[in-house]
Amino acid sequence: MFRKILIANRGEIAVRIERACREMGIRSVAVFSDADRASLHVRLADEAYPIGPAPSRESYLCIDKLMEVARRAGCDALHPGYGFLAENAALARACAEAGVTFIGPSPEAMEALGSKTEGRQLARRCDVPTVPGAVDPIERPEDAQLLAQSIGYPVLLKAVAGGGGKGMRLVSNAAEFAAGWRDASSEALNAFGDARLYLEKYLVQPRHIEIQILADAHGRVVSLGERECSVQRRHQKVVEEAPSPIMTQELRRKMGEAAVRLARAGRYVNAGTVEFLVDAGHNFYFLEVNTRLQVEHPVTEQVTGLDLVKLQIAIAAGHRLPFAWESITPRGHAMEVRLYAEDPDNNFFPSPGKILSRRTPTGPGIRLDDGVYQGWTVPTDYDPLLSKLIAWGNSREETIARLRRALDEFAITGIKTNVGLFRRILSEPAFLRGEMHTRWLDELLQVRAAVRDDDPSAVQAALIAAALWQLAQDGAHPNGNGGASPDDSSSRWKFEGRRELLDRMP
Amino acid sequence: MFRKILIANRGEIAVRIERACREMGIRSVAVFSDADRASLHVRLADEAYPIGPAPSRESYLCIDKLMEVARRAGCDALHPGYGFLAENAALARACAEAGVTFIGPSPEAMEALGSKTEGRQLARRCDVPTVPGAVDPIERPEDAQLLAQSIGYPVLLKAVAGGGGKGMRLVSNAAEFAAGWRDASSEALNAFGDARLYLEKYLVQPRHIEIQILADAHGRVVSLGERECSVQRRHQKVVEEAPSPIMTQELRRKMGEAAVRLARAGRYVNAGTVEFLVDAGHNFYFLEVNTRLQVEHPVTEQVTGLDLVKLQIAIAAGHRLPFAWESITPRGHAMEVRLYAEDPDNNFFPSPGKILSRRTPTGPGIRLDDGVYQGWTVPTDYDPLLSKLIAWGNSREETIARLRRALDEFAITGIKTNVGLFRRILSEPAFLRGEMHTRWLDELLQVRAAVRDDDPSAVQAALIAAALWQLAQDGAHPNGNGGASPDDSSSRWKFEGRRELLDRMP
Amino acid sequence: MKYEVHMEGKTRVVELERHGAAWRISLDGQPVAADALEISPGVYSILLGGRSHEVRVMIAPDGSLQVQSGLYEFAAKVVDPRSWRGRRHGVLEAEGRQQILAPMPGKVVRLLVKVGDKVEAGQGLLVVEAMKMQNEIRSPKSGVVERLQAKEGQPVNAGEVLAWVE
Amino acid sequence: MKYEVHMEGKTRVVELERHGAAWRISLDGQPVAADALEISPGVYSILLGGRSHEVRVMIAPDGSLQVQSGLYEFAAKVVDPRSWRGRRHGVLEAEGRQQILAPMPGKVVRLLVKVGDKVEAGQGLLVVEAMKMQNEIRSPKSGVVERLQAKEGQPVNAGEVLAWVE
Repeated sequence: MFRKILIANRGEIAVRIERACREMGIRSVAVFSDADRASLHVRLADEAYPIGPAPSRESYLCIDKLMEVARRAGCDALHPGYGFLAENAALARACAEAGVTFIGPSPEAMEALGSKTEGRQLARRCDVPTVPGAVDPIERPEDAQLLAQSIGYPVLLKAVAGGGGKGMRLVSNAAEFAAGWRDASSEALNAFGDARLYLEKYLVQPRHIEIQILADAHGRVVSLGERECSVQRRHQKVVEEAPSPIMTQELRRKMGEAAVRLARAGRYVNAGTVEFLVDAGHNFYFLEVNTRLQVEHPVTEQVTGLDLVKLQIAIAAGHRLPFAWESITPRGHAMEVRLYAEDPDNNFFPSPGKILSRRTPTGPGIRLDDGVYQGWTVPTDYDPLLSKLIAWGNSREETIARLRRALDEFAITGIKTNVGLFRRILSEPAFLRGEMHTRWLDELLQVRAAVRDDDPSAVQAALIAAALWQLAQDGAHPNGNGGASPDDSSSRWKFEGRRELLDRMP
Repeated sequence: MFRKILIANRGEIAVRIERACREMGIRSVAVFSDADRASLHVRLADEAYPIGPAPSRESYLCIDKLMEVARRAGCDALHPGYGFLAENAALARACAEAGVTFIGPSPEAMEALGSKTEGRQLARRCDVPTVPGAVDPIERPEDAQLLAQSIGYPVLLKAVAGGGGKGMRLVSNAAEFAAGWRDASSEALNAFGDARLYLEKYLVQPRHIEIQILADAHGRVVSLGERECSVQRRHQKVVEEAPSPIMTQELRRKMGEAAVRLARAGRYVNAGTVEFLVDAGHNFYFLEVNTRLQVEHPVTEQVTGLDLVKLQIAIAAGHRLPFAWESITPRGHAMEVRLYAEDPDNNFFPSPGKILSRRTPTGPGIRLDDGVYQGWTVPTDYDPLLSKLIAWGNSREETIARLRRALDEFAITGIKTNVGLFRRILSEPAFLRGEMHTRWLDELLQVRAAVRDDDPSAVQAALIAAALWQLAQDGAHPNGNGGASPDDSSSRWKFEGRRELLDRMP
Repeated sequence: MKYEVHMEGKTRVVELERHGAAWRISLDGQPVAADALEISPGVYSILLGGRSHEVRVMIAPDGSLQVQSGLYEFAAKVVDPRSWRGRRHGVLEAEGRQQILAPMPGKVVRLLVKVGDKVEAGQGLLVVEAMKMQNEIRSPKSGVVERLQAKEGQPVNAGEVLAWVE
Repeated sequence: MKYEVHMEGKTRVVELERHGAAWRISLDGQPVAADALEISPGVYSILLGGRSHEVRVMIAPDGSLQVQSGLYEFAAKVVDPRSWRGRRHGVLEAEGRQQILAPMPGKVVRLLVKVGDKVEAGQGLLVVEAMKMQNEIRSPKSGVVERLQAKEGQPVNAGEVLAWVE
């Protein structure tokens, strides 16, 4: 087993990997940019090294700096997390050259499956159905527009190097094409350093359902079942769950077999995800392979009981997947929401800043994969994902009830978060019936949220708190309330203040 | 289903019950003493009402005050939690009179099974083996001492009304008898308002293993399997786990059947626990029935996937237990540690006070049933249980690794906790082999902990932090370090300070 | 102590008066059964006739108060009617002419209009990039772009004025 | 700034010197590669040659510092050798005569000895009840009970002197 793992990432996923390392008795080595010195992943690591200025192109995306830290700290393996360089074959190659085990697939498998165009070619060769569209990156926007015309609008423009909804644009008609192409390619360049795009047909109300696979270095490839990720805003997943509300044994078997077939064809090793679109007739179309851990991996962990990060590490160390795992049966239901520093009431603008106060939910059925803490300043330089909140229950209904309970307990000041969005989604009748598709949330957000019932008690409490807050700002003592002498007039207020003083005394 | 439940308790268990209520769409009503106005269970409840001064005999133990709140707030049910009045038949009777459903067994079942002496009589009648000793409370210490002589030392003195190790004393020989009797009865009087004691033979190196049962009002009684609670300090459980490391299918079946037999004989309804001692030959002896929810119930929840509090509420509302639950099979392994405000380095003295800073663990396999928060002052008036930390894993080994990881992440200042004790227990070879008995921990604590390996780096960090802390206390700027001008000499220190100021600006 | 609190389009008078071991609180002259406790700076536990509320108060970038009361969120302004301090709370009362403020720190990457352009309510004025996302800033009203403070490539702070629409 | 830190029976000199954007820190005159950051009051993140340490500092009831460094816990005293402030840290240096302090707030429920009694190290002196538990306070040394400050039924605060053993 490895002795020391370099974690080439930041935020909640770096913390997640550090925890797996600690549980396995492996030392974890964090890296941090100047904006991340105080970040949770630095505090919880065994070792931590600076790798440059805040912009990720000068720090987290610098392969040479990462390899220098690996060498200096004596790491024998590297985990890339997701995002940043997780699907970059050059990093995997640099690791191989430096004698550091890359925890993920080989660079060849990454290229054969991870590239959206090559992945689709491979899928066609091994009888996995695909969505109509281009297979290769398209150089000239004019050619792309011609193709769009021939397969028919709407079409989806996608970054060849992309993921997570970045560098992706839906184009509904020819008039929108030029602007969509410009925005998508500039976003792709910024996010991945690669402006190339391809396009495909946009299906009507499809579901996004993906299959988690695990493959060891000894030829065993297993499916751990599906995740339903249809609730998306601008192609970015915001709620994920397992099992899918529409899943049948038959469909799960067929999708699992297709995913395993594709992984075998690409000589894939380690954890990966095969993404599909599924239409109302239970037809599924291959979308792409994510050759890495997914943001939403906890959903699979909660229903299978497996620890995917530990399994990734074990596979990279050459361990065999035990035969029994092929027959894993999911138990209960799990659902994840991604807590972002963004303002749902203001067009989901990012909301970086200092977290002034925070209360996080705990208790039965609740898991928090946390990346932040009270007092920490969310930097402007990175993705605004703060933490992931995951609920488990015996049924989908119990899981949703627990998640709503946890969201009710969650409170934060100093920054805005999208918690209110989840409260809304989790009370939508269509969502409760499991009737979602990839455009469902974007359509929902066109409709103003129903005006909440007026709660006069909550309004009164708010008024009183605002006045008390102002009183505290004005400082010192309320004046002009004649009557009681200082001795017998000790308000609970002042009483508390005094008790605090006493508490602080040695 | 109920509309509003009064929670006649405080601390983590009140919070636990509030969460179940919220997930079921039932309003929760908290009560609080003067010492608990700022407690977490008040903040998280839907409603909260004061019930008097800090001493529990003037607040949480006042049946009339509880019934007054139930009436005033319009509660249709009452959950007693554990401790306080949870096993007090008078509260169950008062509820019945007021038309409020008591979430627990009937007063008659409570008396038939809950009283240690009557429980043992019933056990003998239905062929459940018991430990040799007195069946009735013993009025005069002289009689008790004669009985002790006849069954042979060591003997255990126990409070008739007791639980949780309070009012309990081990007496090793005749010379210790008088002091043990005095301490046990005075503690019993203080804790339960009832000084009466009984005694029983103390088995050599027995294990404490208990069976969780659920019984509905329609005659179905099921066993949810065992919990191993042998790690105890002064008869107080400190680590609990499921399954038991020594359990076999055969023993689990036999103990489960005995527990169900006893519950049926006592016409028991709702959740209850039958405690046994188990010797090296897998013989088991009935100890007592806890006619309530146990502190350690989360361990069973984690391996069965069931929510015991919700099931308690459903049973009290007259729902039937589905037949399928009789065949529940535990999955994986769960372990709980009880975090107390006490100082293990100083004879486990309670350590109330203000929680100045706190970091709690999160992430995969970790559940925290929390009862406190940073900034809260742990009062001196109640049991020092702060929170319960529960880990789940695929195997006992993974569960222990996760629990150790979580304990490593846990940090608190302002009060002392017993976290260090758990770190020690979880690294003891005998514990790792699963070889515990009820006196194992007390014996371990006779031996000084092995001197830790010196970690020069941690020592250096401590020295630096102490100096930085002093510098901050001395206030202002370091002086006498000539050279750099104010402008280019901004230390990271000052830089952080300035950033904070900026963050606070609108 | 008496305060005027402007919230949700209404103005209410909150009176806080010490009385023995607690506050005596009234709203618009009506006493309310409230027990208020500061949990930590800006976090209040308020029991109102038994109902347990947790309220969080903080200053928004525009100087108003943001008040979270349970699942509700309000914008509020507080004025002490006996003092002149209230004056500083008057900034929001601009009417026809609208300031366009940067909602978060970031960089202006594209201007979509120029001074003198007619714009519709909801029309994009400029694009700010922050946290790897490009975010279009839209006009809150129909009108004419009076001034454009922002330039392409310029970093901006939260609350900074980007433009005026008249 | 130079401090003497007494910890674990040793005295070390810690020197903190601003240097550009960071601290230059030396221990006993030897520079160390340390990057220190205050996370919140009393909580420090310290990177020492790459090792990531989290250290929490607080004042113990006896006036000394309690320092948690990862899983380790130390008692420390800090003295600024250039000032007289160090003097106030001298309280712990009593030798033969031992003060018996209340380790937590509670109530004295029983005295087990009286003034003039001979006691063994580890012998119970009195019983304090706190948080529903009766806790025996034991003598740290063999000797004679010189004074008994505590009375039965008396509430005591943490750090309060209960007795002296000479």
